[in-house]
Amino acid sequence: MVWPIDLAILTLVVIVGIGALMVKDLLGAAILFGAYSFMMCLLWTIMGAVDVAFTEASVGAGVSTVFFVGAVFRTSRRTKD
Amino acid sequence: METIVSIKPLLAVSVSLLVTPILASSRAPNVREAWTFMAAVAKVLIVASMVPAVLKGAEIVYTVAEVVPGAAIKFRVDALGMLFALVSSSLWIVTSAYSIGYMRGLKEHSQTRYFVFFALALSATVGVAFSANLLTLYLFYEMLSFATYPLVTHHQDHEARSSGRKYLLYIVGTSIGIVLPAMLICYNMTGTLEFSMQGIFAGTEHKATITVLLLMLVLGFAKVAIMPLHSWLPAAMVAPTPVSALLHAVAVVKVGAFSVLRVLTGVFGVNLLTNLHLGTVICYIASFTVIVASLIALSQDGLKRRLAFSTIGQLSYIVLGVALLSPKGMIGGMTHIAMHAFGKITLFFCAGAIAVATGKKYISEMVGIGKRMPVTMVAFFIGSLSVIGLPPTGGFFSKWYLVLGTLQADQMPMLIVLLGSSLLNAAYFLPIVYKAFFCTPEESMFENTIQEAPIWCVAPLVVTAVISVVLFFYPTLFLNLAKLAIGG
Amino acid sequence: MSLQYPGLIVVVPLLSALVISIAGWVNKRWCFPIAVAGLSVAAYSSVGLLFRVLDEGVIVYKLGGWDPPMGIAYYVDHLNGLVLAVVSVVALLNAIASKNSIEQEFPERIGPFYTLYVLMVTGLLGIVVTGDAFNLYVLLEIAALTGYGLIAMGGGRGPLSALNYLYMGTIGACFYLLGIGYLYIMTGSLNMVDIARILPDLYQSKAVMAAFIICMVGVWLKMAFFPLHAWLPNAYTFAPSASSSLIAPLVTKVMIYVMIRLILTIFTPEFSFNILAVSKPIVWLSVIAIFMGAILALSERNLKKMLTFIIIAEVGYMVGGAWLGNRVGMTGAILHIANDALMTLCVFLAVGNIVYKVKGAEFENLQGLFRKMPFTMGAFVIGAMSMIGVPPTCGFFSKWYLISGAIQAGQYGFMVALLFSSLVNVVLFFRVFEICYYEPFSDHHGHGDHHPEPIDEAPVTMLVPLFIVAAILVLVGLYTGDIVNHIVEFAIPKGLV
Amino acid sequence: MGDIIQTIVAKYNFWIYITLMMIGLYAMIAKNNLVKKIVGMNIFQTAIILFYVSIGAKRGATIPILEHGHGGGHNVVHAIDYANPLPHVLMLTAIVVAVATLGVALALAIRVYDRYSTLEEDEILSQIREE
Amino acid sequence: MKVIGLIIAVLTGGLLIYAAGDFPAWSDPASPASTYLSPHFIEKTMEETSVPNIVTAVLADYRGFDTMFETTVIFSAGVACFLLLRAFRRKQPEARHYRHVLTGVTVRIKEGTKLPPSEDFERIDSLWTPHDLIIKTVCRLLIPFIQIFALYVIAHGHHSPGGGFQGGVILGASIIVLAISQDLRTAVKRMGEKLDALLCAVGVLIYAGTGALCLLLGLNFLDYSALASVLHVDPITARSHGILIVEIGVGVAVMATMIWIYNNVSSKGEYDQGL
Repeated sequence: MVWPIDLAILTLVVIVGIGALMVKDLLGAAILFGAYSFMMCLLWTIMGAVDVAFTEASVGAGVSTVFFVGAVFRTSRRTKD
Repeated sequence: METIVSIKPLLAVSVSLLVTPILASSRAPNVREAWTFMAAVAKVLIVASMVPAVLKGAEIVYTVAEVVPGAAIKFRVDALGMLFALVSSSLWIVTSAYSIGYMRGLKEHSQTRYFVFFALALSATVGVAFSANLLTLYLFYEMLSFATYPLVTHHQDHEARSSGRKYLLYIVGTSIGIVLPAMLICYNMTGTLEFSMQGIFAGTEHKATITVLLLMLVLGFAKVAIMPLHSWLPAAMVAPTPVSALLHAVAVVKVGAFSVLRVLTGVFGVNLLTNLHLGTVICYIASFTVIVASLIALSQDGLKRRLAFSTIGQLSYIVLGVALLSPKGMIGGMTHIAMHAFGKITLFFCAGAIAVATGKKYISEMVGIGKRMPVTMVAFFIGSLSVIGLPPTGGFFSKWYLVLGTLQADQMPMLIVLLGSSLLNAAYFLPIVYKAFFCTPEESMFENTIQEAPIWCVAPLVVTAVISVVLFFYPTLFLNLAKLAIGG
Repeated sequence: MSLQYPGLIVVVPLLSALVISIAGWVNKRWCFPIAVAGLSVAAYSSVGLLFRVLDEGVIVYKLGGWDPPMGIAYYVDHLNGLVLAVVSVVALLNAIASKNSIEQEFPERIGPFYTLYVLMVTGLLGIVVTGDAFNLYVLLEIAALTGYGLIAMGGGRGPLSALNYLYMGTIGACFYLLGIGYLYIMTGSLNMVDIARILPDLYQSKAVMAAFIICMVGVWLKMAFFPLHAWLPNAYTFAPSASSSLIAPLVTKVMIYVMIRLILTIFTPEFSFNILAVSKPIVWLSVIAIFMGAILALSERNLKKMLTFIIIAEVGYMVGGAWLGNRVGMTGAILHIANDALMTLCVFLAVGNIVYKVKGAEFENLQGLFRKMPFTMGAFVIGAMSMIGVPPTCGFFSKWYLISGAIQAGQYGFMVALLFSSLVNVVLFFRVFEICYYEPFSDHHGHGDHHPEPIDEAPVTMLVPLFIVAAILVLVGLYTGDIVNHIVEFAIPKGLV
Repeated sequence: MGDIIQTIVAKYNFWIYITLMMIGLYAMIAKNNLVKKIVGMNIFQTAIILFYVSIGAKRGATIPILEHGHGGGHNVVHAIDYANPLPHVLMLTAIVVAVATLGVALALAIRVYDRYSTLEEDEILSQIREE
Repeated sequence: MKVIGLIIAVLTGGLLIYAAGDFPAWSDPASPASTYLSPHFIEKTMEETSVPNIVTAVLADYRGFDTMFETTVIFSAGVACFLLLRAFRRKQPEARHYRHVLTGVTVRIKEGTKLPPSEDFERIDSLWTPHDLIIKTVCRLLIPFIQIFALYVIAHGHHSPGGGFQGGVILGASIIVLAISQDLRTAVKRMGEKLDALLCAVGVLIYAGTGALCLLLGLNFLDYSALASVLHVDPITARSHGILIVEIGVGVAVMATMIWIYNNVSSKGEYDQGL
């Protein structure tokens, strides 16, 4: 049975998500967001949604993060919240 | 009563509408004015061509579009509408002649715009006259309001702007704010808005609701300038005199009066009003206006302002007459539309002529002017007689019938009001004429050389004056139409 | 071919958008003709479709040949037949009218601009024509994304307002998606008709109620219904005139259509109005919306921004009319979708011409416009009359139905709000007219027509569509009776009385 | 007590997705930094995707790819053995829409930064007020 | 603002939690979602489309219309980014820098003056940092494999997880990796802007065109069985092939768009050396 892992990851997802919003550095936020997406991807694999997980791994954890990083490099890392 | 389906009403309305693009595009003044005349004549001819049928008691109907179930955009030519249409369309010819003289005389700017919107206003007026239901009437009423705005504010100075605002505030404010909801409530109560002799409320018995609706509709048509919704009229006198003449002696204000007539006779119906004793309410409102307006008129020195207040009073005659709900009274009220129109437009023309010739606007400056402009002042005299209601002018008949109406409805207070106000009318008109002619040379303000306004100005006022006199001898046309209008 | 109209309506614009984006790299001058061609095919087939619907009733088009609910299907009935025609015609006219202003404002971006423009029209048409709840979401996003791009073209504060619009729009779309998810988890279906078939057993379920509320909130966000309107004015004001005259008439109206579709088709009127007893508060909300829109509009000194606030008030009209819960009110709402789209297009095109000539819609730029651009102002006046609600322009008649509905439903507050906003519109527009009408004051005597200020009008390609729209306003007004009897009557289910 | 735990566990995914959605929504409204808002937006969207995927999950079911599919439709397939594919399909679409929105949002953010050289909303607003 | 946000979030959450009470328990095989439509997909897919990966089948065939617009969304996002960011009137820097690759000598060249035509010089920005050799090499080794894998994902989408989207993204990612590990100019040399833009459109065009082709062949839009007559196979296989075709289209479009967006975002549309 994989449900416990499932629950654990779910909780972890929430934590990472909050972290991505709390961290005072946009670059860090971007990286944490990547982690968040990857957690999600794991979660969906567990639930049997392999295609979605695959897409999320490539799009969410991959390209989105790169976009974030690129945008942050082009603007500024500074954030007040 | 037979009904003829014919496109004539639509033509009568749209002939001046169709000519507007030509007017707008024509750069040469002569072309423009020629077209204006053609349109005016065509309009009169079309209207006149329908007179015999109407006198035979027929009705000419034409439906443009069935926009809302039970309320189409529809024309119906009946006696009352014909009466009004005849007056307004025939006076358009005279006025356009006069405007040419006036506008050229004063070298007014942007005359093209002036003539275009004048034509529009005329279409709207005839449209109101021929409309078969409240929706159509509202349509043309609004059209008139917006078409006259550029005319009222023609001078485009600060005064024009402020009075233009006042004009819109009163006219459009009331029509959208009061008439529209009233109309919709009527529609939702009865499911129709068609005018008919017995009214649309046949059967319904909500006295309170009907009273409220009646007041909303009578006061809502603020163009009739019943107090307290009157003060736009004097303000609107900043307009060029021909505008004041046609619009504020004939078209606009008479449209208001006409709409109220329609509401009283067509929407509510004489029987209903008699049963619910609502006529008296209107009578008292109207008579109040009559007296107060005449009193204010006494105190005015500006000639046009005095005329304006006299107009306010005279309009309430019309309402009063119909609200008496007695046949004779109603005939009086309806004929007064015509009679007062001819009388009052003469007076305005005279005022304009004086302005053009001497530039004088205030009565106190007009002592002895009769020696300078005898023709004009004689016309003025006739016009004032007609407005006061003395023979030998058409005004006499309408007053006469009004008085008979009060007796028929045995409303003594109203009789007193009528007679009193007639005295007041005399009191604020005759002194002008007297001072104009009979004054000692030293107090005269003009040298005795006769110098009239240009012919374009004088001819029309002579014509209208003559018509007012003629109407004393041949009033039958209007009287018959009025008799037909009250169905007997 | 007429059997394929539903397909063509969406596919042809899509293909033409792709072709445009390719052509943009080869030769800019090809973009405009292709766009016009694609849009006119769409307009032609949607009008043809409307007539077919009038003859045959509901038309079902199975994409991929799969029977619904397995595959995605188009359901074209009288309601979206009407909206389709309006949307495609408006888009076409605006495309023709805005040619010059596009070339003036951003000459080197014509290719991508037209791509987005046509894509947006594709999205809107798809939203209207589709019968699949999720498909609607995807198209919603297309319309939204392209819209952000088009608005942000405006430069200045354009990007910022577009970004705010993006946040709000995304929340709205996601709420809609969430609501659909709730419906899906309860019914297991995504096809609107199918959901409607399954739902009646579940009307008591909390999840269905929540689904309805969430969808509504999402749609309201997208249509800028009063408390959620904050994004609209800036977005529409700072957009380039070519975009704003496409977005302002269509987006909010299409969202209104979606709302009505939700009320009437997915959830039956019986659920929306009887089981869920929220009509009264929503109507009151729309009353507030109308008042706020009118009052905020009064405080504006920029013509374009003033109009955006009027749009907010108009949204209030339609939401309120739809939620009056009676047939007349719904008729008014549906009628007003078409009328408002047309009259908004009219005024925005006029504003576009003004901006094209005098570079700005601030009130002080407008002095003496009646002399300078008489034709544009003439059309603008007609549009304004329609917005005020003066017969025989179409604006009056939809208002007529709305007010009648309010009276029948006993919602006099709504009636008062409508009249109030009409009066405020009079004030607003005549304030503009005054400014355009009174030149810098001069003594009026002594100079006749000798030396009038030179007429400096917008090019004819911008004027002709404007005139067409103005004429349509009056014609639609005169044919209101037929439109109601032959189209709107059938668009509303018999259940609603 | 026990049944409460039961319901909590039985719908754990739903609770979590609601939590995530609240977080995302809060961030979109309350955060001051434009990019942070965008992060919130993505969390919001993924939360909804999570919700859909949870709809699709089915106890004791495997991934929705038929075994020895090369054999064609000969061997009979039981729906109970496979997870519900429909939500997966929808969510593929949703993910792509999310990334598309992300791209446009970032582009807009960069444009905003070009103009105001800050990403903090309050600073931008104060600059606008000064104009 | 924070308070409002909190209130709204809590309200929404409250509503959702309240509603979630009615949900069928999580992963319950008897829930309507699992019992109404999905059985048909699971059981019929094989004989109706002969694609074992149900998700692919539903994605590209049953709900192929969604997917087409999904691709269109990506496409419009790419166009929007381009429209927003691309600097059209690019101010030419008064001086340009070149680096002699072999010696590492950097030359600064004034406006107008020419550089001797030679392969050894590469254009660099004023603030240029030398690439890390290890990263550069590793990526250069890695990229081909990434791309092969991407192609496999696209092609094998019928039988295994994956398909156009995933493959396309990975394909795009390989180029993006190149751009990161070296610099944007190198990547753009490999895959020019115009090519990007065209490929985006072409990818979607493949998809929509296939649909339109079906429409021209007399069946409804996107009804791949119409392709049977063209491909000379039975309608079922035609569907399977049709799915493959559109997946390729999706792959192309997604790849190109990802690169396009990255180029514009990472260089503010300047197309200089990027990150």
